[in-house]
This record gives sequence, structure tokens and C-alpha cells, in this order.
Amino acid sequence: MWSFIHKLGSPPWFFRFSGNVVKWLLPVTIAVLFVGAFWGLLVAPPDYRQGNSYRIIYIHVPAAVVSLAGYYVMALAGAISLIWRIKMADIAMKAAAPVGAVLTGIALVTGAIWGKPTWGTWWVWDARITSMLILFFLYLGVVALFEAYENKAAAAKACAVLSLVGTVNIPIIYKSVDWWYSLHQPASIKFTGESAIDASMLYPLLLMITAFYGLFALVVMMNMRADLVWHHRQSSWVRQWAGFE
Amino acid sequence: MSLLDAKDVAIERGDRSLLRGISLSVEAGELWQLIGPNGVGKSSLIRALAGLARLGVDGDICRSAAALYIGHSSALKRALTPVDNLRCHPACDVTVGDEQIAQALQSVSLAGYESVPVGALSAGQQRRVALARLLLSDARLWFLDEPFTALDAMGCEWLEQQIAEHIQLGGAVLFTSHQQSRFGAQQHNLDLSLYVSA
Amino acid sequence: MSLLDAKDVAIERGDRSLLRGISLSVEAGELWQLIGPNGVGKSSLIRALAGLARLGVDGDICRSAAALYIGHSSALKRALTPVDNLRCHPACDVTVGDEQIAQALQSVSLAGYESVPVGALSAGQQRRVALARLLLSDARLWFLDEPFTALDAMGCEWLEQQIAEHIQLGGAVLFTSHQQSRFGAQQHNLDLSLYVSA
Amino acid sequence: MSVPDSDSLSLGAAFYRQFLRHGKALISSPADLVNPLLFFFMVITLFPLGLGPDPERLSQMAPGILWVVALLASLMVSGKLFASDFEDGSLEQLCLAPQPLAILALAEVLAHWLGTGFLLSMVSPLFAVLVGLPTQALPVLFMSLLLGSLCLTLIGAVGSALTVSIRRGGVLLSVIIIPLHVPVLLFGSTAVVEAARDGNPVSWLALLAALVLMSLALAPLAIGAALRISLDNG
Amino acid sequence: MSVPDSDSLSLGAAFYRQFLRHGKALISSPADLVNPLLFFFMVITLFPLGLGPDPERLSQMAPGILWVVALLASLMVSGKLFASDFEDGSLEQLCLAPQPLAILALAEVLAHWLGTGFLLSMVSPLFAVLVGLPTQALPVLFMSLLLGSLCLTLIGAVGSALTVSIRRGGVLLSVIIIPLHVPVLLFGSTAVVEAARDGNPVSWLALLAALVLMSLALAPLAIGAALRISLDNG
Ligand code: HEM
Ligand SMILES: Nc1ncnc2c1ncn2[C@@H]1O[C@H](COP(=O)(O)OP(=O)(O)OP(=O)(O)O)[C@@H](O)[C@H]1O
Ligand SMILES: Nc1ncnc2c1ncn2[C@@H]1O[C@H](COP(=O)(O)OP(=O)(O)OP(=O)(O)O)[C@@H](O)[C@H]1O
Ligand SMILES: [Mg+2]
Ligand SMILES: [Mg+2]
Repeated sequence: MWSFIHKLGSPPWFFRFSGNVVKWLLPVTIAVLFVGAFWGLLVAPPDYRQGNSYRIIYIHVPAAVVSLAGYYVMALAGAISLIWRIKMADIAMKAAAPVGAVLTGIALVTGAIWGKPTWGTWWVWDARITSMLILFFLYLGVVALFEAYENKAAAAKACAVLSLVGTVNIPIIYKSVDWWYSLHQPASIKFTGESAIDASMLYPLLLMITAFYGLFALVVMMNMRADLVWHHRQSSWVRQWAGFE
Repeated sequence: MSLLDAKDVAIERGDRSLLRGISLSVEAGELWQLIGPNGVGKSSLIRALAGLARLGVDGDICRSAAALYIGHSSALKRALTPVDNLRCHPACDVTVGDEQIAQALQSVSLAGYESVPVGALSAGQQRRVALARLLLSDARLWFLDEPFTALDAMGCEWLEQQIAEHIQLGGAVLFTSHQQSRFGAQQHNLDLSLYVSA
Repeated sequence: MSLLDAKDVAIERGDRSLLRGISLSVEAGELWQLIGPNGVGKSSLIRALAGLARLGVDGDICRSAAALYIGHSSALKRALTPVDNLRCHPACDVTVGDEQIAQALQSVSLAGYESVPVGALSAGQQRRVALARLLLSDARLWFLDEPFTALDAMGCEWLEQQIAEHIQLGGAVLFTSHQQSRFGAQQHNLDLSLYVSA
Repeated sequence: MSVPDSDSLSLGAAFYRQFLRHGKALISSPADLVNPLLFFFMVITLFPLGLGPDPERLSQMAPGILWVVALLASLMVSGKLFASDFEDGSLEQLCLAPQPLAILALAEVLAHWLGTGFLLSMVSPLFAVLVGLPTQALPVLFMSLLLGSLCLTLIGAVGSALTVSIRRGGVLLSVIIIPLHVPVLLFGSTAVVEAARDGNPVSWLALLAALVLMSLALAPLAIGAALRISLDNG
Repeated sequence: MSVPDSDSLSLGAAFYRQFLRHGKALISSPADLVNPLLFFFMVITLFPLGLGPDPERLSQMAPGILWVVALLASLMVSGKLFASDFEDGSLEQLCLAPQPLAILALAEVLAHWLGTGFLLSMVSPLFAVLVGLPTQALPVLFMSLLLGSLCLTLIGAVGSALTVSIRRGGVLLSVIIIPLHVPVLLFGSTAVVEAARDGNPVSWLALLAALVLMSLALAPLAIGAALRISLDNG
């Protein structure tokens, strides 16, 4: 186990390893994505209340679920980079932040698009939506901080600190937003998140969630590989890989 | 035993590798001047040796004595007077008393400016306040980055004397300056142009 | 006709009166060094003569040529490259072209640093960018406050040569420096210690 | 046939150069463009969090919230307008330039506004949705912010010029400037309120436009004078 | 009988000295103490101007407005917390000091809070009257701001330490920090809302107190790490 982590820290080894992973993960993810999308968008029955507009959950829900997990992945990488000073963790964190931000953005935008037909409004200050928005802000903060640093090695460390502070805060934010919402008991509109979902709709959703996890891993890994190639453009293993030597 | 030991240090800034293969060991009573043209990496090296920069610094740096670093920025609060600045300065000994501070200011010929805010002093006077810390710290290892800047002839003489005394008392000094061999044969020179990478 | 005429100038900073009774007239082709210990008022005087300070300045100052002032601060934007900094600099001639800028950077031995942000240059390199303006401005009167600071030996030589050339071409230079009589008999000295008030 | 004399030519060139200098510094770090928008976005979300999520109440207060936050965002960014020029010594150079300081400063202010206030008014309709501003008020919100932000920036620049030589001037600037911002806030938010309740916002927008013209004429003079004073204090 | 060893003695002395250093710099310009209060005052008065003067509506929104503005005031001032230390090189000296950086930084943060957040909560009842907060909520407003502002300052200090090496970091700081401020805002404003409607604010205050303890324990570590990183970027 330890030696595996140690090996992960070595750029050439990781480059080869991730190359193999991508080779397998890419076709599998695309297959799952297609099956899930086909099933969800065309095969699954329409909702008895919302008609076909509900089908947006096949993007909305996976994006929301994976974006939350993405933050923890990022923070974990940050912790590793701060504690063990493994450069690969820096690169992983840098790669994960924008992907997570985009996923969160997708969840927000699809949610808003969905809200228009269901609630008649683009936006409400529901507890879950509000937490999601704040998660989006946390991501944007990390991305903005990274961009602002001139020294990218220092930038990664700074983002590691920020995302760790954010991780400590996420449960608190979620809890506090929940309490805030239940205290104010606002008007009519309510999230129907609790309503049971039919199995014929659930399976494609699970497939789509799996596919989104795969996509997240893929994009992050490819991001990291691009970064590695750029960073080590002078070294022999990159030049060999590129066919220059 | 040496106060500072550096083995095979390499320095990188931004994406460029600057220096490599620098090894030095500073003993008590030694005086080292870092030499080299503009941009060769003197400031970067002295910060790395003092322990202020860590990213982009490779190799083993082992410091076994308290350090005093005086760089380009003076670490003075413009709104505070010289006395307050020195009394509350993180680099000064915690036990420094008001009398010692008054003496130190006297020594840098700033008697009479005790209650003027540092922001209203001239460039050279501000530098003198910063250098007064040399008298108030008990660090054995001094890192001075271009300490002679902005000082007039008398000020330079004063500083040379302080450095010489510190060395005699068993301290050690690393400094940079564009004037070659300020202390003649007494000093060791480290010419960084010899270590420029590639 | 003289490029700069000052009659009976007195300078006051904060509440203290610093200097008084200074008169000088700078003709084309002259080189003036302001001399004096730290805090005597060299920077204050040079700013007053350049027209940058007006409060606390008494007497008649009459400048009849365009001025270029280079002081302690470099007037460079850290985020911009040397080329962008020079191209957009308020002190440079509006008509300066890219080629001239490239030549100027070459002349201060910063070829190769055209696209590095100024913030990532060393102290001496930043000073060189600031001094490159000497080549890009058509002002006849130069005010240089400690221009030799942070420059290495080669840089100092380059600057001395620029100053000498400018004077030969009918310009005039006022500068301060803690090294006495840099230009030997060629220069006029104004020792400010003689004008300290009270 | 009039030939433009070389002086006015060089004035135009110098104006353009100064504009470019500031614009380049802005563009060289796109974060400087995006971050004020993010700030605007985030502060707007603070209000529902602080006031409770009731959509009815929020939508009533939307014009006020949007305008107050725009004003605060403008305060945040215009405090720094001349700060770097002062610190790095560019201000001394501007003062010695042969062109009038007021004109050069105006170039800088306009470049700054393009990168902040202008952008902000462009994206404001997006954020207005968050606080439930009625859709028919969006164009008026945009127009009022476009005019208003230019006004805010010009006034803010005067304040920035006055406080630039003072360390930690950020809060001081706000204290000086907020009272001057009040008319802009009143006209702007009232225009949006009128639009939201299907009233007539045009006269308020016209008032804003008049304010813009007035500050375009007067602010540069004040800025020039203030910058010279700041230099004397430095 | 235990004798304090010289190390912990010197730690205490260094803590006190750092506290004093920052405190003195604050006191030497009393404007730094007064201006944030003025800012708070002025921004609060902007709301009646932007929202219309209906007293009923204002008083309903008073807790939210007061808290949001307190948060903004804290953002305004905490951005500068370590700025001057970074620029004048004091940070390098702090890093080389024999005492742990986290402790020295904490001293500075506490001195800063005493001069800003603490003062603000002391005078907040005065301003609360302006927006018509019911009288019975005043003590809770005071308590919630007292606890909350300490929390805001500690979190803000982390942000300030992270952004100190970045030119024009002011807006960036807000962007990083606002999401982390959300729980404080929610607990604080809800406590005041509860008090205003004669509910039970104690549990919310307790939550705030818990947040304070947590950030007192964790923030210094993050600040120390962040300051060292900033130095590497400088
Ligand atoms: C933590 C983030 C989120 C998660 C985990 C999440 C999850 C879900 C799930 C599981 C559903 C399906 C509910 C059902 O069974 O019908 C749903 C519905 C919905 N979500 Fe989200 N969501 C999140 C954020 C958002 C956001 C940010 C928005 C809006 C911008 C949003 C808007 C909606 C809408 C409009 C629906 C349909 C509601 C309805 O059926 O009445 N969601 N969400
Ligand atoms: N901003 C200021 N406010 C008030 N007094 C000042 C200010 N700046 C400088 N002084 C005072 O004016 C005097 C002259 O300062 P000046 O900077 O002109 O000296 P200088 O001759 O350039 O010295 P140096 O050789 O150190 O650069 C100093 O004694 C200083 O105390
Ligand atoms: N913040 C930075 N980021 C990236 N590169 C930098 C940075 N600061 C300096 N450098 C680069 O590192 C090199 C060495 O800089 P350093 O300041 O150590 O030089 P120096 O020897 O002290 O020069 P000087 O005599 O001019 O003070 C320079 O060539 C410069 O381009
Ligand atoms: Mg150097
Ligand atoms: Mg001087």
C-alpha cells in the first residue's frame, strides 16, 4: 500500500500508470454514459406529474453528487501535498478544482432550467440549492486563488490550505443552511427530493452517476497528464514518449 | 562545529533553474561575501540559506544557530517611531530594554529622532533604524542582503565595524554587496557566477 | 540660457526647516552632484527642483526644459513585461517604437527578459529597466536620485557612460550618490551640509 | 482645412497610451476582471441568507439590494485605482509628463471602468434572477447600472486620488465617498423600482445621464488636483 | 511548585510584544479605529435609501441588514491584516523568530479584532436603532456580533494570509472568504431574528460560541502555514 502511494509520487511511473488506466476507463465510461443516457432519455417512462421535463435529472443529479465528492478528492490531495510534500498531489488538486467547479455549475444551471417548468421560477433559496451554491463558491475561491499566484508551486500549497479549511467548513455549512431554511419555513415551494423514485427511473440514474464518476476521474487524470508533460517537457521520459528520442 | 552547512544546494525560481552545486560551511568567526552580477541569484541564495525560501530550493541546508536576516525591506512600521519599532521587533531579543534601544539609536546616529515616525525619515535613516537591530539581537548568524545600500560614508564605516566586531566575538556573517572584497583578505568570497546552471 | 535656475530655495519637511539659501543655475552640458550625509535633504531638494514637491518649498525655481526624474521607486508595473512597461511609460516619448525599446533593453543587458514580468526580476534588473528610460526620453534635464543603487560594477559603468554622453549632447544632469565625486573634475558638487538651516 | 497640430496629436496619443497601460495591466491578469463580478455575485447571495429565503419579500427588495451591492463592489475596486501608481512611483512620472494630468488620469479611470463597472452592468441581469427581480425590469437595471457605475467610478476616482497617499486608506475612502454616491444610488434604484412596478423609469435614467455628464466634466479636474496634493504628502 | 521555564516565558513575552506592536500601530492612527465604524454606519444608512423608507419593512429586515453589513465591514478591514507586514518585510522576521509563527500571528489577529470587531459590537446597538431593530433584541445583537466578529476575523485572517502576496488581493480575499463566513452569518442573524420575535436565541449563540472555539483552535495553524507559503511566492 505504502509503496503504491510512494510510486504514485513518481511522475514517470504515474504517467505510465494513468496512461493504462485511461486506456481502460475511457471506453467503459463512454459505454456506460451512452447506455445510461439512452435508457434515461428515451426508454424510461415519463413522470406522471412533470412529464418529460424531469429527464434532466439524468444530468442534474449525477453532476450534483459527483461535485460534492470532487471537493473531498481535492481536499484529500491538498492534505497529502501539505503533509507528505508529494508533488503529484499538487498536480491532482490543481486538476480537480476546475472540473469540480464546472460540475457544480452544471448542477446549478440544470437545476435552474428544471426549476422554470416545475416551480415557475429559475431560482429559490431552498436549503439544498443554497448549499450547492456555496459549494460552487468554495470551488471558485480555490480556482481564483490558484490563478492569482505567480509561483505555481506556492499556488498549489495555498490552495491546499484553503481547501482543507473548506472541508472543515462543509459539514457546518450544510447543517447551518438546513437549520436556517427550516427555521424560516418559507412559502409554498418545496423540494420533492424525498419522494420515492420508481425503479425504472432509478437504474438509468445510477448508471449516469457511475458514468459521471468515471468522467470526473478521466478528466482529472488527463488534466494531470497534460500538466506532467508540460512540467517535464525537458526530461527524457517525456521526450521518449513524444517520440523525440 | 559549523554554524551553517549547505550541501549541493540548487536554486530554481519560477521555471528557471538558477544555481546548482553550491556547498559551503560557515564556521564561527567567518565572514562570507556572495559575489556576482545583477540577477545571478545572490538574494535568492541568501534567503534560501536563512531558511526564508523553501519552494524551489534543493539540497541540504542545516543551520545550527539563531539567524538575523536583513534584506531589502526594512521590516519597519512607518507609523511607529524608531523606539517603538525596535522595542516590538520580532527579530530583537524579547528582553531588550529601553536603555539598550536608546543606545542603539545613538550608535546609528539617530539620537534626536526617537519620536519621529519612521515614515518621515530619509532612505538612509530608515536603513539605519533597520540596522540598529544588529545591536539588539543575540543571533550568531547574520544574513545581510546589500546592507550598505543608502548609507553614507560614515554609515558604511559604522557597519563595517559592527561586522568586524561580531566576527571577533565568535559570530558569522554572510552578506552581499556590489563592491568587491569590502573586508580584504579577512573575508571568504563565494562567486556565484561559477555555479550558474546550464 | 540655463536649463534650471533656483534662487534662494528653502526646504521644510513636516515642521522642521531643513535647508535654506540654496541657489544654483544649471547650464546645458553641466553635471551636478548633490552631496551630504543621510537625512540632510538631498532627495527632498531634488524633488523640489524637478517640480514634484511644492509644499514646504520656498524660493524661485525656474525650469526651462523637459525633465526626467528617476527616484527610489521604479515607476514600473510588476505585472507587465519590461517591453510593455517601457512602451506605455508616461516618461517615455510618445513616438517610441518597438525597435527602440528592444535596443534599450539590449543596452541595459536585459535581452532575453523581454517577456518576464518585471515583478520576477532581481533588484538590479528592475533598476536597469527603470534606467532604460534614459534612452527613450528626449528630456534634456535629468534628475537622478541615487541611480547607482543596486547596480553591479558593469551597470554602474554603463550608467556613467550614459550620463557622460547626455552631457556631451547638451543635456544636463543632477544626481545624488553617496560615493563622492564619481565624475572627478568634470562635475560640480553641491554640498548640502553647508546649507543646513539653524 | 485645419491640420491637427502636433500638440493635440500627442495629447491623443498620450491618452491612448495611458489607457492602454492600465488596460494591459488589467488584462494581463484576467482575475482582476472576474473577481469583482464574483464579489458582486457572492455579496448578493448574502442578503437572502441574512434576510431569510421568502421569495416575495426578496423580490420586493431586489432593486435596492442590487444597487447597494453594486455600489459596494465599486467601492471595493476603486479604492485601488491609483494605489499602485502611487506606490511604484508612476504618479511622479505622470505629474512630470508634458500632457495635463487630468487628461491622463481620465484615461486611466475610463480603462478601469471598462474592466469593472461596464462588465458588471453587462452581467447584472444574470444575478438579478437570484433575488427575483421581475423580468421586465432587467433592461432598466442594465441601463441604470451602466450609467450609474460610470458615475460611481468617476466619483470613486476622486476619492482614491485624495486618499492614495494614506496607508490603509481603504476604509477612509469609503467614508469620504459614500455620501457622494447617495444621489447615484437614489436615482438608480428608483429607476429599477419604477420599472419593476411598471412605472416610468425614463426620467430617472435621464437624471443619471445628467450626473454622468457632469462628473465626466468635473471629476478629472478634481482628480488632477488631488493627485498633486497626494504627491506632496508622500 | 512549578517554575515556568524560560521558553514558555519568552513565548508569552513574544506574544505580548506582537500584540503590542499591532496595537500600537492601530492606536497611533485613531482614524483606523473610527473609520470602520463610520463605514458600518454609512452602509447601514444606504439601505433605507436603496430600499425605500417604510419603517415596518425595515425593522423586519434589520437583523439581516445589520449582520450582512457587519460581515462586509469585517471583509473590508481584515484584507489588510497582514498586508503591511508582508510589504515592509516584517513577515520574514516573524518567520525567523524562535517562537512559533502561529502564536505570533494569533497575537496580531487578536489585537486587530479588539480594534475592529470588538469595537463594532460595542457600538452596534446605537446603529441598530437606525434600522428599527426592536429594543429587546439589542443585547442579543451585541452578543452575537461579539462572538461572530471574532470568528469572522479569524477566518478573514486565514484569507488575508493566503492572499497577502498577491497584488490587488482585496477582492480575491472576499471571494475566498465569503463562503466560509456563511455559517457565522446564518447563526448570528438567526439569533437576532429569534430575539426580535421573542423566540429563543440562546442555542444560536451557543453555536456561535462553538464556532469561535473551533476557529481559535484551528485558524492559527492555517494562518501560520499560509504565511509561510505567501513568503515563498513573494
Ligand atoms: C447538493 C446538490 C443537489 C442535489 C444532490 C440534488 C439532487 C436532486 C435530486 C435527487 C432530485 C430529484 C428529486 C426527485 O426525486 O424528484 C432533484 C430535483 C431537483 N433539483 Fe436538485 N439537487 C441539487 C441541487 C440543485 C440545485 C442547485 C438546483 C437549482 C438551481 C436544483 C434544482 C432542482 C429541481 C428544480 C428539481 C426538481 C424538483 C421537483 O421535482 O420538484 N437542485 N435534485
Ligand atoms: N515624509 C516626510 N515627512 C516629514 N519629514 C520627512 C519626510 N521625509 C523625509 N523627512 C525628513 O527630511 C529630511 C531629509 O530627507 P531626505 O529624504 O531629503 O534626505 P536625504 O538627504 O535624501 O537622505 P538619504 O541620504 O538618507 O537619502 C530627513 O531628516 C527626514 O527626517
Ligand atoms: N519572484 C520571482 N519570480 C521568478 N523569478 C524571479 C523572482 N525574483 C527573481 N527572479 C529571478 O531570479 C534571478 C535571481 O534573482 P535574485 O534577486 O536572486 O538576483 P540577485 O543576484 O540578488 O541580483 P541583484 O544583484 O540584482 O540583486 C533573476 O534572474 C530573476 O529573473
Ligand atoms: Mg539582490
Ligand atoms: Mg535620499
